Amino acid sequence: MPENLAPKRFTIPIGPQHPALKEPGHFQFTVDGEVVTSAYVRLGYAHRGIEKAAEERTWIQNLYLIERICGICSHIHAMAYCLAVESLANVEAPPRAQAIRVLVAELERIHSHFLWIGVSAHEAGFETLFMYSWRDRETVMDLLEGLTGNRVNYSANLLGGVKFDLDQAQMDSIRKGVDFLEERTHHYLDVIMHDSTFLQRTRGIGVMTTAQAEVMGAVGPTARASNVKRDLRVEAPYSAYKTFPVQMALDTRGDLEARFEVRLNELFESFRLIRQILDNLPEGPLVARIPRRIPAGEAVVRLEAPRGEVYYFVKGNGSDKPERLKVRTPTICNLTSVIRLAVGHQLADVPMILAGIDPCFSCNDRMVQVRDAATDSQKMLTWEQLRQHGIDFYRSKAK
Amino acid sequence: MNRLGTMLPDVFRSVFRPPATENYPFVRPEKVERLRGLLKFDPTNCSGCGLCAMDCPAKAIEVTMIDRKTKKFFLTYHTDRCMFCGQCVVTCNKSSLRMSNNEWELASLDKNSFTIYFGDKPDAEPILAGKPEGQPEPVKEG
Amino acid sequence: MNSQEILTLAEAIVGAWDWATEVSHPRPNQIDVKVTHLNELVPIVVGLRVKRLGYLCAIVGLDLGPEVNEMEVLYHFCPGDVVIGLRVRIPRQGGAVPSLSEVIPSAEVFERELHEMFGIEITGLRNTERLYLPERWPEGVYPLRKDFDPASLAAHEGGV
Amino acid sequence: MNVFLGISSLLIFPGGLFLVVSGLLYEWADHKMLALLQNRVGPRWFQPFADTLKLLIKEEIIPDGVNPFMFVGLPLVALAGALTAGLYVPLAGLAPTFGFPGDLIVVLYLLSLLTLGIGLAGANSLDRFSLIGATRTLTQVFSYEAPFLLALLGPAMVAGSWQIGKITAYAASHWLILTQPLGFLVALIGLMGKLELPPFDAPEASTEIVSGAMTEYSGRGLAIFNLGRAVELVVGLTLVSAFYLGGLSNPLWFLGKTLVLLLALVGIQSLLTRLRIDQTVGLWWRYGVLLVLVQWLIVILFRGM
Repeated sequence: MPENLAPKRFTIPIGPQHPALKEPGHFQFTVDGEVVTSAYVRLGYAHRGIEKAAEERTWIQNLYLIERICGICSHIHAMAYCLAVESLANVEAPPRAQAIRVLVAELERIHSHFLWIGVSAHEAGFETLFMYSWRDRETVMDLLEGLTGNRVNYSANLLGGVKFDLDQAQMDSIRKGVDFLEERTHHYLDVIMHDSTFLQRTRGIGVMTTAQAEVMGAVGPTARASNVKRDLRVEAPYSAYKTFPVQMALDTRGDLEARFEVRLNELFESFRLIRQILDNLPEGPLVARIPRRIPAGEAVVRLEAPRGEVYYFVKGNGSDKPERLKVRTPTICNLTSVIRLAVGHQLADVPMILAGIDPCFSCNDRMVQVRDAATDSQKMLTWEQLRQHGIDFYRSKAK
Repeated sequence: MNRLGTMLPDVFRSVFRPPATENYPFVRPEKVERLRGLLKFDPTNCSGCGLCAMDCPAKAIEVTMIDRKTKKFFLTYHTDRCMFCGQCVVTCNKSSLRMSNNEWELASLDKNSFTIYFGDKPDAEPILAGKPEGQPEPVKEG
Repeated sequence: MNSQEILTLAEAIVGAWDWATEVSHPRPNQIDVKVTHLNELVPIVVGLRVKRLGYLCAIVGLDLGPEVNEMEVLYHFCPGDVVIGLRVRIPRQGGAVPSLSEVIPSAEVFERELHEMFGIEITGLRNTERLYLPERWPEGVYPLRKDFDPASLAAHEGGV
Repeated sequence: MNVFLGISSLLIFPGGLFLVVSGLLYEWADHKMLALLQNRVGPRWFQPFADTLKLLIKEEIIPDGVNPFMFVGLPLVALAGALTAGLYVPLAGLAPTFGFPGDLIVVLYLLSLLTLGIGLAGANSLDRFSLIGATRTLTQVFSYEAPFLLALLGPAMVAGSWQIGKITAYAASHWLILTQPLGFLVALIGLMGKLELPPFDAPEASTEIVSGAMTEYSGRGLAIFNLGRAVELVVGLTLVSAFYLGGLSNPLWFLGKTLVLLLALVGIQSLLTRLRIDQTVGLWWRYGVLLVLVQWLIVILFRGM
């Protein structure tokens, strides 16, 4: 082996493309044997320039752009944006619309957590749990499809309300689906709490103490597993959570097992809440009228997404386009905290630790450059120009 | 009590159960009523206001006015740009637009099939013929 | 602590710097503190931090445009359901804000993002490596500034 | 022995072609049964053949920094080892093609040749995933090899011979799974370790180190390694079922017993989480060896009486 090529200490690159990552992100772990001695993260591979793009689109068009920040928690992003715009315009969505928004948000939480169980089981090498949890996730996907017409990117939100109403048949199918999922969740809770081989991979791994979680600014289930009482549905109830309160699921251990248990225990609250909303769905209209030009002002909205707190800052300038939109997603908070936990662990535990926070890189990576035909302003490149540019670029490279 | 093989009941049951996987290309699943498929246009009430085109986040709809007075216009719908959000259906206050729940297999090898013209096609043809690329200039409304 | 107590406490903390701040209440659960003396930003944050109000939610950069020729940096602290916003104004060219990463470790990523998106210098930030933008992104081009022109990147050697 | 018969038994049946085809079919059976247990559809029967064919016609890329001779040669050595081992076991319920006293030990080491080949192939590469995979593969060899060997020596002791043919003949009249259950358990799990099936797939854990030692292999080399694994699956199943499940007296018995054994392997695969490499080593030396030694003690005591 040539001297200069022989690595002294291994640096394992994980990503941007790696079987452990379902989305692009880049991590470097220096390992000594099997033990990780340092960790490094680089993001931005899924940057789409959404914050900048939002400044070029109208308030209504932005709703669908925002929804595509994340494929899994699309509803909560759109909901946060709607709440921010509504608070700028001083409009409140009717109670029925708010209840339906929360209903979809909770269904989305179920879908996201089930997805996460599968992904973590896959990282741990427990393929059967992966397959079964994803099979059962289809139930909630079907419910969402029946309700909104799409399995992901439901676009249930409108500025000032929601698009879809619930009828009796749908309520019944949701009740039935939720009953089935609750039974399955009990089963999965049993599996993750009692399966000896799975526990070997989760118990005592990636421990984050309460103080660490607070200092690093962890959010969502990751924080709650370390006994940090941070759940906006409880702390700062928004929308229909004011009328339908929830309980916070907490754990004190702060390891991977605790993160599993917190997420699954949270689901029981979701099931209860969905039934409660279905039983007490307020009557009334679905949409409140909202002007096309939103008054100037600033609004901050914080919601509890499945992965933790999403933060939206919207600044309007009185026109039909926002002046500035800032999104902060839970993954960036959790990632920086958890990446430090990897040090000192076995390499084999790293995928599990990463998966333990339920990372979502596309949520993280939003901003950067827009090349867009949507606005026909002279500054922007049209698709045609962009295509031509691409052709020229590769032609010049080939020479 | 920690034990081995907690998934055993599931594993055992599925021996006697058909696979959960959908047999899609062979069996086409029944889709829900609200599924957002291909956009459908009903010209009877349409006034050609162009709000749908204005609100469309993907610029998939273009309204081309031929004659403003006689309300002659046609709609160009680019299925390849459409992201099936359904905003146009909500925006249209004449209920001229709806989304099919049956036509959702839209992949095609032919690019031209992604552009659909609605409305007064015969009147539109001279205009379209004038444009060599077949891409009509959208007339800005409002 | 309920939100009223948090608000009172926060105002009391910020009140100690009354010569360097202007406090307003845009919404019932929100206070907006305009910090006029940049050097006092970190001490105020330390003050919030020791009273456990220092959960930093986000750092927002706002480009007020070439006409005003100023930028704003907004620090949002969100204990409970209260939003405490610290607002700092800096010139568009050569503006700098002190780093909070010594006080709040999680601020580092937000500050790196602020730096690469707006070109605001963060004094005292140890790691100024790029977090989001590609390696080949040209120096001195900040995408979230109002006068950023995407077309300028097309001319950039080899694309981005 | 007739020369023609010798060559045909080497190349077509029961060695060579038959081994390869049945190996791929058993691989399919493994995948299909696992899919069944996971409520999925699973691949169709020709999937392993199609995979192999595709890999064989693909370009083989020899990466920088490897010894090209070793890179090309190691898969061949590994496959040859597995195929040779097949000649000494009672394939398809027939008596072994070749045999000599002590061939059991030879077969075991021929089977290890595959694992060693994979380990060396990983170490030959500069790729970091390959190196870690190689380390893990070789670590794992040292953990399961001894208990597996000891477990298979249990039947040899009661049969009073170290020749596979003789042990099989003895086992045909004695269901050793009943008299040596501990040995059977260790042999079964050891076989899973040998084949790097879950939960012992840490050496090629895709979510950690992509494909382990074989990360840099593509095309022909990868196909040959995969074939070697498939052959080893058949040989291993044959060996364990011949020793413990009452011998293999005819092809039907062979099919039935190996498939039942495969089903057991699949069931274990589907129920367990992948073990970390330190956990694997711990498991084998803490429990595996102990169980086998207890089994030996029992065997020796009863024989002594």
